[in-house]
Amino acid sequence: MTTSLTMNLPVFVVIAPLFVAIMLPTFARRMRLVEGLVIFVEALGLVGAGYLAYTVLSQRGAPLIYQMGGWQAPWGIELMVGNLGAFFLLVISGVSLPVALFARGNLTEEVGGKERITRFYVLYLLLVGALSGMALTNDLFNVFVLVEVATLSCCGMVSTRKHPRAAEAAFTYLILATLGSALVLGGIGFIYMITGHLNMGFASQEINRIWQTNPHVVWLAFSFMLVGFGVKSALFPLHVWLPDAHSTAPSPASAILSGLAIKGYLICLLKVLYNIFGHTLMQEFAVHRILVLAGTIAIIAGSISAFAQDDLKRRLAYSTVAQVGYIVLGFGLVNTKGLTGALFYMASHAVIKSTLFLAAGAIIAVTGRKKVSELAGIGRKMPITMGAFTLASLSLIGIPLLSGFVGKWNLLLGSMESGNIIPTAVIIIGSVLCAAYLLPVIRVAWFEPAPDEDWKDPGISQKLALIILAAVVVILGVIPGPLLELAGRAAADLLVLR
Amino acid sequence: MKDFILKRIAAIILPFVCIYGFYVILHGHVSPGGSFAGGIILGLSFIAYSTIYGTEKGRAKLPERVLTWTESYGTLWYVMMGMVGIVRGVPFLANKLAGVDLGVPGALSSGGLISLIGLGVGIRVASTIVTLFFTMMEEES
Amino acid sequence: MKIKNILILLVVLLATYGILMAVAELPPYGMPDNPVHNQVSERYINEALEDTGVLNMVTAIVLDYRAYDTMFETIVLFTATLAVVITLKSWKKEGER
Amino acid sequence: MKILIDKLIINYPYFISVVLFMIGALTVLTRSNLFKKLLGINIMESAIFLLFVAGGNIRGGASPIIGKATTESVYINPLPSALMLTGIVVSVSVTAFALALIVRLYKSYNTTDARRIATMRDEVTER
Repeated sequence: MTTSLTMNLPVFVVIAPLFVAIMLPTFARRMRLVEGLVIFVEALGLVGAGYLAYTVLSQRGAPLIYQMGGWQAPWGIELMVGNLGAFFLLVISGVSLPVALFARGNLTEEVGGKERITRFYVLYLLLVGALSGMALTNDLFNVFVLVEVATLSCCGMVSTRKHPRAAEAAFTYLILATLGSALVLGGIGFIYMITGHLNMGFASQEINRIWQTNPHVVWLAFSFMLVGFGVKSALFPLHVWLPDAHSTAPSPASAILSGLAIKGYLICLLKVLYNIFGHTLMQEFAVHRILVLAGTIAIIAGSISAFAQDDLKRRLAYSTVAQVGYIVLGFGLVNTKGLTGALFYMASHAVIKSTLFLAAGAIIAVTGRKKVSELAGIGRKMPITMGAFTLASLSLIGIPLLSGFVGKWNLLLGSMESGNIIPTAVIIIGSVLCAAYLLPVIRVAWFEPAPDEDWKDPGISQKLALIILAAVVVILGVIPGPLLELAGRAAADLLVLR
Repeated sequence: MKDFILKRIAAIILPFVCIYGFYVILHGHVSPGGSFAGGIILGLSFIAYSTIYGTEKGRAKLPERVLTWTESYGTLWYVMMGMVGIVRGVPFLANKLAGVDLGVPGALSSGGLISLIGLGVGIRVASTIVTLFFTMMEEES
Repeated sequence: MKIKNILILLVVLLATYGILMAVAELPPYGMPDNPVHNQVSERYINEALEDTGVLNMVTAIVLDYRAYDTMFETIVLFTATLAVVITLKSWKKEGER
Repeated sequence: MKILIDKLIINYPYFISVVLFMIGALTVLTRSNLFKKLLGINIMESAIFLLFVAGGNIRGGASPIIGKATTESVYINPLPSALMLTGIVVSVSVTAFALALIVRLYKSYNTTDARRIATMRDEVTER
């Protein structure tokens, strides 16, 4: 029994959230049960992901391969629990559990009645399941299907708000994301037509063997994949849907969208770039330069746009655009340090941005004020919420001993190693800009006189969620050890010559 | 709609459309077609019924509760069929490896779990199409 | 607005030219020795009957070799239904309340 | 240029699918009517399906059901067809959801034009 459980753990991690999600609509009215089940399955996912990460860390070398239905690699679908998969699974379950905790009993205002809340939770669990699938899958077409599940559930969550702008934002998001997935599907089609394989390992071998006979097709597949996943993960010129979608969604949804969904697409991009084309082909086609350039522009432009926003949630949404720039820049550095930095930055940004969005959501729910300039003195009235917000912002800026610093430091080392001065400078300038748009919020909240109103911290489970997330931010900064080790090994795996 | 001829002809044709949908679902593994095509045909027969006789009558045939249950349990059926493999000690969604009898090729009962999964998916697709239709129609009125 | 549309048209035409260059380079259409007809498809064609016991190879792939994809496909449908319902239906009830 | 055209004539299904894809992309990007945007998306996805299915075809091949092939014909590759079955269902789901959103937007703004909606955005409040 135990061996069967551990043997099939990769599948269980993916289908447990889906299983609960499928079951939930049949007992929509019993709210306690629904919320309990959601948190229970998230906790189970965390345990499973922790166990998988422990297994991967303790047995160096070969990744765990799970063959769906017992069919061998080129014929069937493979799940691969490598360092990358275990790392991302840990991030997913680590962030989605506190967010679910925050959502508990807190959605009536933003989502509506019991049935609507249940449906919201179903979409949430479907998103988590699809993201876990993305972390583990080793098959190209499976990536497309999972991306589609994630896109639909994201759009569904955005459209749950009553305001008509939510529907508008969801429509723009849906159209652009579908455009992106059409491009991704096209890219998969081109790869399939010249290699004849959908499995990433086999396709990679084949494409590295034959790319010289049709270089244009490889180049086209590269650009389709880059633009497709770029739209989905809001890489700078393609980010137009993000600010609306992320600022109008209910706050737990904003947290999960900004924190995890975008990272899922980035992980898919990473897998396609490094596991299929490989870094030699990337350098041959100068894709790494494009990535560095796109990341640089995204950091500068995203930060400046964030600075111009007065709406708190919109400011955070634009900040996500800038942070995606850091991660993509790390992908383009093509060395171990840079990739480690990008991966760790991904994890820390997932935690930080969820904290920021949840805190912003709590503040808006209590005070009803959305503008940064109206938040005077909120820190004294809501110390825990604002404390978590402050810690997370400091971490995003890159203060030492907080999680953001570790990622940025590795990115800096990587960019110095690559010998290019521009990314190094941009990472530092980005930190300054980040301070410029986040520190005013903190200053207004703590150092200006508080208005005479009865504002309090939110309920117990919301406080707990914020405290957990803030604690994770600090812990990752002080002892990054195991997670950094996992990220480093994942980066080394990605750079292995094929 | 109040058209007499339309109603009479629909009453004659629709049962056959419904049965044809089931036929396509069940013969997906021996002939062209399959659970998705069959499921759409099956769903369309109900949609045609509700357009011709009115949404209320269609709703009376398929209440919301039934649709929710078929949707949830139709998808769950798939996962359960996958679990057969795990129970038998082989990977998820295994069919031949799980020791299921594959039957005589070409017979209706061949293919082991494939025909069972196909049936579940077909009914699930039909209920999805009908739910989408009802949701949009009720918003309209 | 007009200028923007013309710009988009130009970009799209340029992209079309690039894509056509690549498409011309693809293996010739309909030839039996193209890379897609490799050991993967050979196994599906020759051994599907023995492996799965069904005559329709497409069904064999959809529901057996790549059944995991199809599971997510049904889940996509499930997601879409839920998203439609959460967008349209209960929202009306909320509005009336 | 001549070689390009010759190769495109050999690969005519791919050529058609690229043209369709670009028509779809142009529709999505330039039209402001929400329905037309949705139609553009559908055209794009159909173009990709065509590309896939054409990629698996063999001239004179038989459809991949055992018993269909004669002695001189071979079976075509069943994998792209199977994949596109999944792709079509995904496209149907996206279309359904987009239609639902259009219905809701029409209820709120009384128009399906994206530009008009953008101008009315600040006037409409929660309903």
